[in-house]
Amino acid sequence: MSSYAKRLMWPVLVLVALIVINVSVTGFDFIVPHVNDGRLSGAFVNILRRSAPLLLIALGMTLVIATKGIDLSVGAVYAIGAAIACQMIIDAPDQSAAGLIFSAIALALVVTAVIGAWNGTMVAYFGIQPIVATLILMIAGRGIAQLVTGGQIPKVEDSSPFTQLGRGELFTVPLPIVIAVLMLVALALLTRRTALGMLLESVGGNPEASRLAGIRAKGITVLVYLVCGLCAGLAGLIGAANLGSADANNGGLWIELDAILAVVIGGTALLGGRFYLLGTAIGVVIIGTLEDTIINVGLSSQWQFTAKAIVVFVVALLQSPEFRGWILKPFKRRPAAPAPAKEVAAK
Amino acid sequence: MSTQTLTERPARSTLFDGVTRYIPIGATVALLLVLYLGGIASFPKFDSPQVVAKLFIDNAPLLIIAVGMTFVILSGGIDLSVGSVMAFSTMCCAWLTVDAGLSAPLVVGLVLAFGTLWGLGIGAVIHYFNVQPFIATLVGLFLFRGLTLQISDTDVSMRDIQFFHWGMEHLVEVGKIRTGGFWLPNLSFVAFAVVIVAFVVLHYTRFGRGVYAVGGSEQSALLMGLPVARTKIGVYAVSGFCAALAGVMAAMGTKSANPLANVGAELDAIAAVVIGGTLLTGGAGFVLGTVAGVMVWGLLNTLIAFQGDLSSWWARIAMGVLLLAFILLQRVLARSGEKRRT
Amino acid sequence: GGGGDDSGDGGGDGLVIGFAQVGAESAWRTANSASIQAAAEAAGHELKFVDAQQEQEKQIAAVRDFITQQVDAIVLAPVVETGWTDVLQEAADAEIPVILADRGVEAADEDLYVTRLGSDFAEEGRKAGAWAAETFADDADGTKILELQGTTGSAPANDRKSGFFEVLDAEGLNYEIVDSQSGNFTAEEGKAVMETFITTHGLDGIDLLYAHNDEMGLGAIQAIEEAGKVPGQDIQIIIVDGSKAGFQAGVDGKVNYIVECNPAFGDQLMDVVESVVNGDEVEKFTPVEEGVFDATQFEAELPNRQF
Amino acid sequence: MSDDPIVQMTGIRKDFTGVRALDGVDFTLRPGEIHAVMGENGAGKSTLIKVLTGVHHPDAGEILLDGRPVRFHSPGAAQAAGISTVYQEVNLTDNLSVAENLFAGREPRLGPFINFRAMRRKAKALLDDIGIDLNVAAPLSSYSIAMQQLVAIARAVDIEAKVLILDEPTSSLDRDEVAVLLGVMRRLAENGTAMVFISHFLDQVYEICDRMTVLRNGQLVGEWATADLPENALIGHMLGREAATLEQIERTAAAHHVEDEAPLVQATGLGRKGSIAPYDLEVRRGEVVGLAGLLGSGRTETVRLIAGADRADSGSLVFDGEATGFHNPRTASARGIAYCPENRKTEGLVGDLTVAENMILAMQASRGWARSIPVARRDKLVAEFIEKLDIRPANPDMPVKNLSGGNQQKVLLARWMLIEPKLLILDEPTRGIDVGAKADIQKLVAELSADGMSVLFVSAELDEVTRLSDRIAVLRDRELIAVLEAEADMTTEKIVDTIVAGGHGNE
Ligand SMILES: Nc1ncnc2c1ncn2[C@@H]1O[C@H](COP(=O)(O)OP(=O)(O)OP(=O)(O)O)[C@@H](O)[C@H]1O
Ligand SMILES: Nc1ncnc2c1ncn2[C@@H]1O[C@H](COP(=O)(O)OP(=O)(O)OP(=O)(O)O)[C@@H](O)[C@H]1O
Ligand SMILES: [Mg+2]
Ligand SMILES: [Mg+2]
Repeated sequence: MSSYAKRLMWPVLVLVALIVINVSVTGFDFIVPHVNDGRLSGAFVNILRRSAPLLLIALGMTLVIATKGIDLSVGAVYAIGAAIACQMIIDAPDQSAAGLIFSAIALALVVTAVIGAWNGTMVAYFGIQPIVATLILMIAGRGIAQLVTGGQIPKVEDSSPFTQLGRGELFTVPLPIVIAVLMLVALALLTRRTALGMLLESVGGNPEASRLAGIRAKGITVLVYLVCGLCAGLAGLIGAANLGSADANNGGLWIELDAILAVVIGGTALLGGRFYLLGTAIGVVIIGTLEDTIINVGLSSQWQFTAKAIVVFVVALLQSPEFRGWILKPFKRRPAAPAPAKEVAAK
Repeated sequence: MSTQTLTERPARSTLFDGVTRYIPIGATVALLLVLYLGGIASFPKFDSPQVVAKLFIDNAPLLIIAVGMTFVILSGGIDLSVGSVMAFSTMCCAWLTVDAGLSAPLVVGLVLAFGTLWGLGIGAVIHYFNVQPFIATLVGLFLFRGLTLQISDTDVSMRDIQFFHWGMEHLVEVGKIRTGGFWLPNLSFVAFAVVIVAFVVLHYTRFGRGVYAVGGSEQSALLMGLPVARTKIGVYAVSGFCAALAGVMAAMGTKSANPLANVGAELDAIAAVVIGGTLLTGGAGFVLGTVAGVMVWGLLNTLIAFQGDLSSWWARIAMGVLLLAFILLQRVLARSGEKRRT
Repeated sequence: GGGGDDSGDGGGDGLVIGFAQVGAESAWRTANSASIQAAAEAAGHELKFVDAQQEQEKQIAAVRDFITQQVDAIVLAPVVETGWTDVLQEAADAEIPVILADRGVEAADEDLYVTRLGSDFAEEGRKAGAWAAETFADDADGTKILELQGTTGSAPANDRKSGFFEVLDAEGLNYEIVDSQSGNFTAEEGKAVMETFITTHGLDGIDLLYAHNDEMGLGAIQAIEEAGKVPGQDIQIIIVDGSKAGFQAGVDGKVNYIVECNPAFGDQLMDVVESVVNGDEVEKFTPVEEGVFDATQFEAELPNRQF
Repeated sequence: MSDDPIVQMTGIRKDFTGVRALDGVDFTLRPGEIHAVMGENGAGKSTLIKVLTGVHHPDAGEILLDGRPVRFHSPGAAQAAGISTVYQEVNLTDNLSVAENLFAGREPRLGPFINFRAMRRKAKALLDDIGIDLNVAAPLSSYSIAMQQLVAIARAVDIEAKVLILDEPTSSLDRDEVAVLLGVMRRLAENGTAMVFISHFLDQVYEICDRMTVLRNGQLVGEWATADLPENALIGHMLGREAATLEQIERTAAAHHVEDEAPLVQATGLGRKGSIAPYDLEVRRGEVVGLAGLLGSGRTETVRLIAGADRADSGSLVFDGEATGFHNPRTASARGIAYCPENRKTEGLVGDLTVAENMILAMQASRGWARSIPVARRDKLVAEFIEKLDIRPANPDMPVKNLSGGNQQKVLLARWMLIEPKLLILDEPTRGIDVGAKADIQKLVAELSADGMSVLFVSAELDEVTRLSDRIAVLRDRELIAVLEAEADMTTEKIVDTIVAGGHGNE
């Protein structure tokens, strides 16, 4: 657990720093939420609400990465989920029928889960490199989404309860946040209360050894990609509900990069093995906050990328023991704390 | 001491073994041919030599960054910054010559130097600070896209700088396209040169073999006393240089700089490399495979252009399906030579 | 054009036309593609359609493919203005006429294409500016403006911005840009950016929101509503494009002014192409008919919207 | 040869997170001597080597090379300074060819370019020289771990260094290669090369070494001339207790397996093309069957078929009364077959997981992911086996990759003993295990079989096989050539004869 805490320390520090910056320019109501007409709002709550889809995707991505894999198709799957639901709803005469909403959501989730499973199968059973296997759907996926919407942007009536998925609230807490957090808890329990987490890390750490130990490596791999697809689909639904429309082309564009970024900021290595769901969550909030910070401190939109680069760089360096040691060398002269072990001595 | 000598034949018969290493690339090339012949069968004018020539005109920059990417991936790393570095280089070419009025050759020199230095820098960060390549280079992806947009958020023309006209001058011109001729500009040959140099370096120099060794097992390479640091930093320098060079080639290709150019080029490059049979985990692959990968990439696009009646979405789906078919076939062919034990 | 014969199933005198489209990045764009494909179909021409996914390289490649195929005419919707010289020259060498659709190319390349048919983004910006200038002419305390830009660096974003403020300055309107950020032409980011505007600047005192396209505008409208304000009244809103959804919002009183950017010029385009191939004289620039609509006209116009 | 030392290490301390691996250790190496570093698993031998050669950096102490203080920042630097090393785990890049591995970093060149022909020629010569004959152009990965170890040795020897360090080079070799190796070492010694030799085979140590330095728990016990330190005194120093328990596992086993009932394993014509010729083999309940053979004779291949690690393409397998063709290890372990592979690094352990996790991996796998083992139960089991196998440090939450080689091996054993299989397949289980632990493990195997568990036992150490087995299957050139009943008068010589004779005439 302490190692866990150590992992999370640096991302948390960066997050705090970002928040402080914002508070110092926009005052405390950046962070303190206030309730107006029965729903929490305020800058930070908005950030969390907007980050919900990214969080969902990043969580799925964390599991995939734990198996030494990667999923580039999440952005496209996001679009597909959104497209299916919205199209089905606007095609119906009464856009508010509960039955319709549920079947639309169900259909979207089933399809995206199937897509995820397909990715998993390509990786586990056909032995195709994850990046290629998922690249295929990254390319074709948006095509499929556009096919569903016929290239248009289906707009769901604001009156349709479907939009509640993105705009509604539960006990004043915006639904997207609730859903994302529930997913976080669910996955945490699923992986840590059962042995799934350990088996994942084992498969990611040494596939052959895992096979010889009798682990159902392939089954697990497929399962993980399936979950990732499902998360992406759910994210798409929330995004679409929030806007009341599905943009097949731009919905979740490049979100795969942000998701992977969040995962790594959260301390999970792309080489597979140990994974940290909570860290991922923090990574997501950092990214979300960052985008607001840029606007709040009044940088022009040209600055967005540059600022993002700087923050990512800082987090990456802070997380590196070697860097910290190098920076702190002048300060600690006492031969106390044993230096951390390095497998591949980097000197 | 014992007189008997121990023989152990390798797990797979020697002859076959020599071949297996070439199976992925062999499969790629074979399928590439199939793709091409298929095109000829189904479209008029597809047999025009220009169809092939074009692959090396439009994809020259992609080919160059893909070659750089091959070095990085072989060493077990990855470089996401190439797309942005490329765009940034192009923009610098325009900015420094058109606005700042420096002499073009000087600017090109500066840009190439910059690319290499960036590679060295980020390589050092990756190696000495153990930062994951994905993240370190992702920084480059954001940073240089940002800087490019800050230099100019509109496209800039370099048409008046004579120097940049060199790239598109037809070095080879055989007949007219109408009459089944074809042509190739200088920059295609720059790309070829890059490929050849890369091939020689990877296969016939210590640095090149070191790249494979580090990709095979960094820990072992280190314990074998190989210069791991130099190798790891070197590959990123190579990739950075290639990205900058590709940027210059792009500048010559269009004589204009566009701040939003090459978004996602890094993925195209990675795809090309991996389609070419290089393992993302490092240690196995060929730069010639990368060439094949790039050609596949270009050929698929050409096929779709010739088909021409596909809506945006069907075009994308078709691309995906073709790619899928390709990967699966390649896999099936390669499976036969799979290693039994690791 | 010599290539007429190998137009395969193009039908007797049907032409083979290559069309290098920008992409499918917006409803406007897909409507535009649809319109052109339909028109070609109707006119019995064979259209070679390529979606370049907003990348100039892909468009250039497509044009080269058209040249290799020796089509009768090439229609190009350039994603950026510069960098076309070589490929246009190649087309000229192959004696294939090039018609620009929608966006233009730099002046220096003028003699490399036959004609341009399309919208003038700067003009659209000016139209929007003109309305703003007169609407807020007598706004004493200065007009506070929020702007939602299109994709940073893209031609429409740049021109719609410059055109707009060009007029405001010309009219000497006393205004202040409270904030201006890119929403990448998408509802998603339009809404996100607006939310942040609201939390940072609040909405009180803000007079005008200028959105470079429908989708961003609609996204912003939601943000405004969720912040408990009334779009169209508490804050006036100008959007460019004029999709169904946009006009619907207008009818609901959430939008005050719509500058049309008309994607449905397929038939117009086919006429131009035919006359070009037949070697008739054509204007260098044929503007697409585009209107501007204010609150009084939304109701009436809504039914005529194709996208 | 008591001229001034080549290497002088004084007061070396090395801390790893949680462990003090070395604590004020002194070590002296003189020219032309062969110097053994002895100690239990986890005593700090490999760490001492790694500190000397710049893999790890000492937290205290100093290192003199030829009297000059040095501190290598990387193994490369150490190599350049004339220290050539074979590390404990095979550390080569198996994606490259044998020749490239032999010459990596020092390839023969023409101008700037590598001269592959010359390289292959030299490689061939080099291998002939130490008496092995491989296809030097083939990727290293296609050879057995033993061969890889020999290649590593050849590489180190060929780097003509003034100091040669060998960390458990013989752990997977059998007598002939060992003989070859020792011969090579003698030759080098005569040419004045100083050597450090680490091994858990006392006979080898006594055969070749001039002096030894003994470590225990990271501390220096002392340095002796081999002549002055009788074997059990040495063992006493290593274990810190008296060398009582060793050498006394008389095989009562042969008694207790029941003849009449059907055998647990009945393989008929089981084989796999290009890997192992079809063979018949039966294992009765409570019986220990040893597999003997030279390197690459196909012992591992043989057992992998039964374990379902590889797919047999001919023959049939009856296990526990049912005909079964195991398609994968999972079904096999579900039926009660445990396979402990020979290469712990690549096929055995998951380095990032903790000791505890690695131990329960197989058991957990058999339960499926949904039913995780109750924490209490798990802790109890883990603690029990850490204690039973004396794994050090006894910290279940340490990443297994940080354990010493021998301790890693024990963790792997624990994983499979934990699931109490009907058939336990051990491929080179005592590789890299110290004398004390080795005896413990052999006793354990004896006990297990006494309790009715059948064991398939592969080992390069013939006497180990002879001592433990009820019957011995002898392999040669990937063919099972004979199965010998281990009567009381069974000797390693008999086995060797069988191998040489090609098994014919026998049985
Ligand atoms: N990288 C590391 N991180 C943490 N602890 C380590 C690391 N490497 C070794 N250790 C610890 O240092 C101690 C000494 O290990 P070492 O490998 O030197 O033992 P050894 O004498 O070589 O044993 P063996 O005979 O089994 O090889 C062990 O307790 C081991 O757990
Ligand atoms: N079909 C084959 N052709 C040639 N060589 C083979 C073949 N199959 C296996 N080998 C080689 O011979 C070795 C025999 O396998 P294996 O290592 O199991 O023998 P072994 O007796 O177990 O050796 P070790 O003592 O290392 O365990 C394999 O490792 C491989 O390198
Ligand atoms: Mg050791
Ligand atoms: Mg073996």
